[in-house]
Amino acid sequence: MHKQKKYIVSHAPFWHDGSRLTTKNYHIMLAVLIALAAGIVKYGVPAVGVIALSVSTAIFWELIMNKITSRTATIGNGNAALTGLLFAMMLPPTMPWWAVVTGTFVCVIIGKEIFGGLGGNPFNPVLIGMAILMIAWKDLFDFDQALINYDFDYLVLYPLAALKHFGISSIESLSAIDLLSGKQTGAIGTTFGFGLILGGVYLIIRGFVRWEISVSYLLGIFVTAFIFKSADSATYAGPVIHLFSGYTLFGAFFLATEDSSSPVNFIPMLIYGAAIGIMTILIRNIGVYVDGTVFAILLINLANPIIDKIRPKAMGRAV
Amino acid sequence: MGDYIVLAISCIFVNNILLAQFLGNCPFLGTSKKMETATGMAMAVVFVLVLAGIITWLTNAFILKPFNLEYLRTISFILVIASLVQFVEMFLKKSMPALYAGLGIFLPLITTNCAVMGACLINIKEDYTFIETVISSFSYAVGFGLALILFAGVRERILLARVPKPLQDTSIGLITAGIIAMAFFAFKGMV
Amino acid sequence: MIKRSFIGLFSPVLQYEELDTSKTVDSIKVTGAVTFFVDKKYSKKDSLLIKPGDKVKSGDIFSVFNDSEEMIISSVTGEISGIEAFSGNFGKEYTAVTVKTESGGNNVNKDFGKTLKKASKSSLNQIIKNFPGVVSDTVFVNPDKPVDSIVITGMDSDLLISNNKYIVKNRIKDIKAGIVFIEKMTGINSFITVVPESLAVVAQDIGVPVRVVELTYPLASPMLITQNIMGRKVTAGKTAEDSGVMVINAETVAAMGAASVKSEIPGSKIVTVIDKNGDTRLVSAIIGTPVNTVLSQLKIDVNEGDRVITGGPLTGTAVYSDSHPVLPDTEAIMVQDREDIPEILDNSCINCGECVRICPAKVPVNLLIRFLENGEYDEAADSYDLFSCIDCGLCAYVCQAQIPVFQYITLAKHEFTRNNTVEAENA
Amino acid sequence: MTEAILFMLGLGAACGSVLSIASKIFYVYEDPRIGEIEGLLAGANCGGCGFAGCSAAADAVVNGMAQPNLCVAADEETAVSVAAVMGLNAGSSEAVISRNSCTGGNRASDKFIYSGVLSCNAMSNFYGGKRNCTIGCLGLGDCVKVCTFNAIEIGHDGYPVVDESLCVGCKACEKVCPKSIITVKTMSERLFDFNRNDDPLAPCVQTCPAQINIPQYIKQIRNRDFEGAVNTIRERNPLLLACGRVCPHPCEDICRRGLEDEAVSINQLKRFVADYEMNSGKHLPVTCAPSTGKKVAVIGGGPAGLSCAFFLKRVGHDVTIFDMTPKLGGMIRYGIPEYRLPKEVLEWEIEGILNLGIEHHANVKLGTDFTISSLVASGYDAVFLGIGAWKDYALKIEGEDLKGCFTGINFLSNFSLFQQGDSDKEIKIGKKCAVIGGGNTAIDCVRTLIRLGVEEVYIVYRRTRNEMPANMVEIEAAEHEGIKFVFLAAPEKVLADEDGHIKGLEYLKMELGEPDASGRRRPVPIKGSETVIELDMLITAIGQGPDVSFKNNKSDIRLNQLATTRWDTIDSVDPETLQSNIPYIFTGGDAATGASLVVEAIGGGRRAARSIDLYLKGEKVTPPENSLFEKNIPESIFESVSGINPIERAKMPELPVDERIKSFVEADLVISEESALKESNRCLTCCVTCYNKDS
Amino acid sequence: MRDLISMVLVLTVLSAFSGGILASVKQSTSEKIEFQQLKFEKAPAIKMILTGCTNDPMIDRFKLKDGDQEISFFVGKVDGKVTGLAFETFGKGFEGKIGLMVGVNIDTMCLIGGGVTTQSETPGVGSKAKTDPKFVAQFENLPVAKGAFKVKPDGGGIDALSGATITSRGVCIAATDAVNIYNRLEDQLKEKLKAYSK
Amino acid sequence: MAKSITQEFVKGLWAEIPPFRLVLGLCPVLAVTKTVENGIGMGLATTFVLVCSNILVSMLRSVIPPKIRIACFIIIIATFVTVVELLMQAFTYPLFLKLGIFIPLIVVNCIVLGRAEAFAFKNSVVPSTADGFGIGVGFTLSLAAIGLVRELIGTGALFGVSIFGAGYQPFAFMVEAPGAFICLGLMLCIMNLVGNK
Repeated sequence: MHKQKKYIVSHAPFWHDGSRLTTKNYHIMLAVLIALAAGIVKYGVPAVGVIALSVSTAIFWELIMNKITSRTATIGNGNAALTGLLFAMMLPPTMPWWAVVTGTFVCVIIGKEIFGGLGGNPFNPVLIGMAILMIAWKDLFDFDQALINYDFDYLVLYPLAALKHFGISSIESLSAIDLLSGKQTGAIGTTFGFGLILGGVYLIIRGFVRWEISVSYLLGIFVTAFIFKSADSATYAGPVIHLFSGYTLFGAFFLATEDSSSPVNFIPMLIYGAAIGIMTILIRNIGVYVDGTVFAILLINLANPIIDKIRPKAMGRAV
Repeated sequence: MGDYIVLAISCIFVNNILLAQFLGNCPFLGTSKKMETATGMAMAVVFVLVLAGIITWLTNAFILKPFNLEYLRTISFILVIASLVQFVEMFLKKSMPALYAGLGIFLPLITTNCAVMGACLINIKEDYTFIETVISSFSYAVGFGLALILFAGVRERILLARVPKPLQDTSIGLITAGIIAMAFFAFKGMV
Repeated sequence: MIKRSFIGLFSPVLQYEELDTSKTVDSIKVTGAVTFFVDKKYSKKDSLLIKPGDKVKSGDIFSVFNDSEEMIISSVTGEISGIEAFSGNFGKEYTAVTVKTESGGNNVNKDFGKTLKKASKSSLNQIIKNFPGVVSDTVFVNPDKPVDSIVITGMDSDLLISNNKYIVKNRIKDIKAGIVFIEKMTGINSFITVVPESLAVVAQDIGVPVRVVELTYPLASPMLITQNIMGRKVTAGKTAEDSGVMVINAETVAAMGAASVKSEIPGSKIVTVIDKNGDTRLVSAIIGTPVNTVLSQLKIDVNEGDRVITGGPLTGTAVYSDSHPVLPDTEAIMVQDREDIPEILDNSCINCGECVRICPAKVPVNLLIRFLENGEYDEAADSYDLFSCIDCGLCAYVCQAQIPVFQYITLAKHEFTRNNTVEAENA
Repeated sequence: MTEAILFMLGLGAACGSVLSIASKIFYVYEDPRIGEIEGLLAGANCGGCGFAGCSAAADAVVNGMAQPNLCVAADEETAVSVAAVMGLNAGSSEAVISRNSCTGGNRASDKFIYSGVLSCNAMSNFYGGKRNCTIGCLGLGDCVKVCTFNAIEIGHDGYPVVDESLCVGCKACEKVCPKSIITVKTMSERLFDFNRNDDPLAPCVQTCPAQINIPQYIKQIRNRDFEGAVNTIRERNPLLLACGRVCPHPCEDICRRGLEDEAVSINQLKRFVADYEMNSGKHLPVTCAPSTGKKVAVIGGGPAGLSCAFFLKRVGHDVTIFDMTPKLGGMIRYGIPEYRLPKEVLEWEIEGILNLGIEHHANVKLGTDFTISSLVASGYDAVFLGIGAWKDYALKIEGEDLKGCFTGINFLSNFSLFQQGDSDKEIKIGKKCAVIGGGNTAIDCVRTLIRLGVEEVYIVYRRTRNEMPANMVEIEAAEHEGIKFVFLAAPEKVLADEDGHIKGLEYLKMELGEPDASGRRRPVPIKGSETVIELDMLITAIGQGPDVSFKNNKSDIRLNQLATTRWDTIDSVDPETLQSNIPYIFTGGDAATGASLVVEAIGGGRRAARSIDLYLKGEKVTPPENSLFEKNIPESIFESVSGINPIERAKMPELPVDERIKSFVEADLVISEESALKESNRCLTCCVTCYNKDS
Repeated sequence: MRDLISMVLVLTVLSAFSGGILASVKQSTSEKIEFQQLKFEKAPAIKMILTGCTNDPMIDRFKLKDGDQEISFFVGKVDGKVTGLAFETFGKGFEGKIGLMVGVNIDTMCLIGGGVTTQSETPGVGSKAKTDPKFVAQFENLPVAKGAFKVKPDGGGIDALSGATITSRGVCIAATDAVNIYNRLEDQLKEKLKAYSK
Repeated sequence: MAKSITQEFVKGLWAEIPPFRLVLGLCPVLAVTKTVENGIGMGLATTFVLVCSNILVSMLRSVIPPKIRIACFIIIIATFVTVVELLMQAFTYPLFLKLGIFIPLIVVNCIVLGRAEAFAFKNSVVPSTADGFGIGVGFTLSLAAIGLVRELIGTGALFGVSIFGAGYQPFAFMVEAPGAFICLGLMLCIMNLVGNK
């Protein structure tokens, strides 16, 4: 047998545009930095603690699961870290350590790994963690309660909870600018609206998240809230409050756009976003939960495979 | 009218028979592997549940109640439902083979489906009127079908995902169903 | 390699190469042996019409097998030195016939043009297969395929290649003669030429209607030309010929013209050579020349772990041996440095949708790939538009998860066809 | 109370009558099997199987869309009954098991570096796969992915391993394997599976006349799965104890390790596991297919007959062995001396075979005690003639029938009969004996003689030691035991003393001449070199052929047409089918080939069994397709092998010479478990062109 | 035809047989069942409401019709004098019906608290309505005459259980209902109670 | 294939333990296992019905025409279910209240019907009793196991007695509906891991 040089052989194509999962995940992390920094400034050391714990345990759980299923370690692609980071941003800074650890466990293992890892998950892993924690330890998510020891120079109020429990009169004083600049109570990373919008727009421009989903989501919120407001302005808050409080902006840019649980075709993306928006307002206005974002996205995640069946006819297809 | 709509929404979403009341789980897991099967099953349940709701309500109102035989509810309902389903199956098979192929084959599965039996018992327990019974039966069935179809959509994808071996099939199906049940929490308190 | 731009809001767009008129075409000299592939599996039991030691002349047309119509046009003069089996890409079995060239042998079959004109329809098919530029499984005249229009394409099949553009620019006369030849042979008289914008004026001289195709990849694929230019529907899983349109490379037409008029032997092929830096040059190579001869004459080094590709970057075929010959359908020879070879990963699809947005055939690639990974080819073909795919390779090009999507698709098409043929045979 | 009873009465009656009337009115024909299967299923309509209810499940089973064992609520019995309804009768319900036939070569060199879809099919589409090995496993596990029963896993060495308890024989793996190395076969198919020239076969397997999967059992020994190894051998060779002792192991001659080092001691390993089974005291269970009701007569209880009977019985035919000697075993009992193959070992082995349910008639001779006609008359559907080669060729020199002159087989068998107490005819032994011939029979004779206390024993052979056809080990053993070799001697005549008793042998000395066409230097007599050795006993063992004296029995009209060759062997139509010119008579072993190896006879027995099986099934008796018969795949025969670190071959323990020449106690001993394990590690696990290098 | 008849026959006999069995079981257990129902559903709540009673309200009970509904009333006496009256009403909770046992002090015409009887609310959240005495204690001493009770978010005076507005609302509805019933039936009740006063 | 009575009994405890091995009868498994107590109660009620109906079906198996056997099984099972219902009302009323609608729904529990059809209809009384008893006990055990996990994690207590102490924040998700599904799913996974050795 004569010796020959061995070449790398594969089927076409031989070019790749260089896009990587890893790049995407790290850029999303980059995009939340401003909002995250605002949260850390606002809440101080406890927030840093929660974030660090969340990110590290998320990576840890993924590594454990990789070992158990004897697959190559996937923590390098940054997805576990991203999951941990997004999860931490949705928590109040006072979250006890055991709740954070349980939460990341649920996110990474139940939410993602048991479905075969990234790409197999039919639901947004972060939201599964959030939802299960919210059901299990409701009290921990009472932001007003949680932040009682903080001293801020503005009205310490979680707008959506106030709306739910004390009626619209209690939040009339809040302006859009106040809300966007973070003068509201809320989770670590979700109160600084400017930061979130900036990050979201960056991601959209870079193509890491789809504008269709974010825009239709925000539109859905706006329109539904507007309809409610016009129907009964004494009971229901206007679109501005809904858009800029709670997890709305965070959800629009970082949660609803999670690849695996969202549609890929144009029209389905619009439907998907709008449906989440509508559902969010429905829960906030007539449901039991203070902030409907988590459950609304989960619910529409569920409908994603059905919605995504609306797709253009492929070339040459007979029917 | 408004009450009826509220009742319907309540039965479809809030008190979804599968995910909130835990009725009809065996076929839920069994028939949700393919979208086609799920759709067929959903249709069949709608059909049977409305019929069964009506007939059990009639049995209860005109025979069991007047004669104080309420303790025979279980046995009479199951007999009536089983006979009804079997009758419908035979009827469809003979007269409408096309419909039978799409829907009739699921009928035997429904005989022992606790969703049907359970919904009928709930109707009686909640003291619904005849019209309410029809609406609630229909809505329960729609709720069942909705959950089943949504689940099938998700499950079709899960079947193709790289689920770890011990979790495959039923195990992951149950966990997904749990998450779906959780997603249905979104409707809590809406009525 | 073209990297993704900073703004990722819209899908990337790839452009075909324009013809660089400043460059000249060098000829590659044949030194040792050349190899021809015959489209038939070789087994030792077959009775052969030729044997090692037989002499052939350049321009000789000869059959190899007793019981098969496969024919070879020898592009060189020399002595047959070997006949052996070769298993190619996609399990395709060939018979490789090696001819040792004779130095200084200027012995050429002068009657090639006559033979060609006299050839019967069935043997013409076989002969035409050896003309440069023909996609190997395209059959020239096939009663099963109701071809009524012929498109002469001055476009090239892949990025970086400009062979046909060069031909349109330089060999108008031959193309015209070729059209006459085709018309005579087939009776089809509906011709059009498709060319890029820059050649539209030149192409007018051919004398048939000229249509301009944009340079956006993959608009020049036969399927899309049939659909966009000819306005005919191409059914999924069928070829352009099934819709009555045959797309022929300008180079082939020119070779036919030259052969029929000047009795010129269609033994050489314009090849775009793409080196490791992505620089291209056009060369003219004798069909059958080993790739390493071409590369060494152009002083391109290939090392262990590099990749040698016959064809373009998105649709070519990687070869494992650099003694692989230049075939009639080898449009380009591309060498990729091992550092530049994109990594392929065993990720699962993350549903980002890039492939769906870039797919010119609107195939739901995100769903399709899930079925393909699980080997459910029937489902993929029935419900997820496997056969709508026009083989452009863009899905794999943009895949963030670095899944070899297009490899899966080609594999699936091949396996599906194979399984169904087996089933049909067993039924 | 009354209301309740009345109500239930009414309800029951109403439901019952409505349904029964409806079942008449709305009756629709359906495949009766559907109803039958539905009746067998649990009827819980639970949907657990994924079908809509039990009737849908039954429908699916009938239409072949589901397996009989689909019901999750029922037990195994149900699955069995469902299978029965589906017409999967006992015969074909034989377990089908998937097997990977490529056992080795994970270091096959690569043609290229593959980068692409990780699937065997994708890779094999690429110029036939990246490995140079043309047939072997690609190891990307398409079979694992396709198996819905989780029965296949990629083992430690990178090759698929089948968990037989989980395999249901769906053949999905077989279909998906691009290299056709995963095969799903029933036991019968496996038993009659002959080497094909497109199989991944190590050189040893290609050479072994019995086609034993040698690398497989060596691998099993390596994994200490000794019982598995026994089963692997027994799939091809029922006489593993005997073969482990007497086989001249042609496999070792071609062993790739022998090219650079010493060949793996294959036969010692075989003997080791065979002894392992025997020493355990229990026959490993051997499965047989359910009876087919066909009867086959096997004439001759030697290795060929036993092998043929064994395989026929295992695939379900009823077999009766007819043998002319008191005990079964044929030449290996009466031709091979005790010290090479102790009779108790043989006894144990034959017992294992007969335990399968094979009948046996002893002391009956074809042509005298029974005829083919009588067999046909008593309902036998086919006959196997494994009569061996019991007739010694004559030397054709003057005086060879003197007193004190014997022929080889005659001597050995008569002695054997006497030794085993089956005959009281003692052979008178002389003091100075010579044996003419250079084959194994000759060696057996001399080694027997020396054990009987003969003072001087000579071997007289026409050519030199190098040309002796006997096994080299045997020759060496004989040398050790003090046998005197007279080479290049052509016997001229036997000298007699006055009372007609032998007194010497006169022979002519020879020298080697020019090489002839075959390359051997022919011996040429030296004129006038007559020499005499003094003797009182002479044995001629120059070869033997079948004894076809039964043809003389003119009453057996059926046998009269049986064609024989000029060497008296039975002329088979095809050496691979072994069918004679009379369609229902098959042959094998020495009767077909002339005197040859035991293992050859065993392989012949199996070949004949396959043909008989085909014949009994009414199929055409043709050789196996693509058969690799007595040939080697050229590309698998190497001239050199790289990457080998010499490791010493396991030494066979033997009795000291002075001990062994005194008795008939077995001279060769079995190797220890430790050295068997060590030796098994020397195997290179060759596939067609690839092999495992030493790490 | 014969198998048809036998099929019908078997089915009929079997069901009649089962009817008989069930009827007899029912007969022998019916009294026990009724007592159990009272004991476990109503008794704890009644005991809590009519504290200090000297009689057994489970025995001193009567039924009255309110429209279609029949309501059981339990009478509490201290030393032979009727002091309180307890009865059950229902409201819609988070998950199905909530039963509320309401007591009325005959003398002061005020509520003497209430007790949740049946509920299927979320454990630890809505279920606090039953387990947290502070919640129902809010109704104590509210005059019967005063119309509807409402939770604070609805503009009423009852503090909702944290996180269980719906449940709280349901309890309020039940209490409101009780007051309405009492007011509607006041005359009949007084009539009845006279019989117990002796 | 003849198995001893013990074998018939034991197979229900592991080899064929319902909901885990035979994934059947899920509704009660999910719905009533908020606490161990409920689980055991439901299990016992089902066991009673299983044993009784198995006995009766195997006794009547020669009388019942195969064509209407399902209807007959249903009647027999329904009768025993009603008996259980009445008895529970009379003697264990609080448990009856907790189990609610799931008591009458035993009648449509696939396990009961499945055993009647798959076993009792083909076997004599004694093995059928053993089978019913074994499967019933297995069912009870698994209900109790799920109840145990859910109650312990979901409330931090067992039978109302705090186990983890006051510091434990109950993971209330487990006693919610979705918790039931996920808990059973994970337990099935563990069973698969253990069982496939």
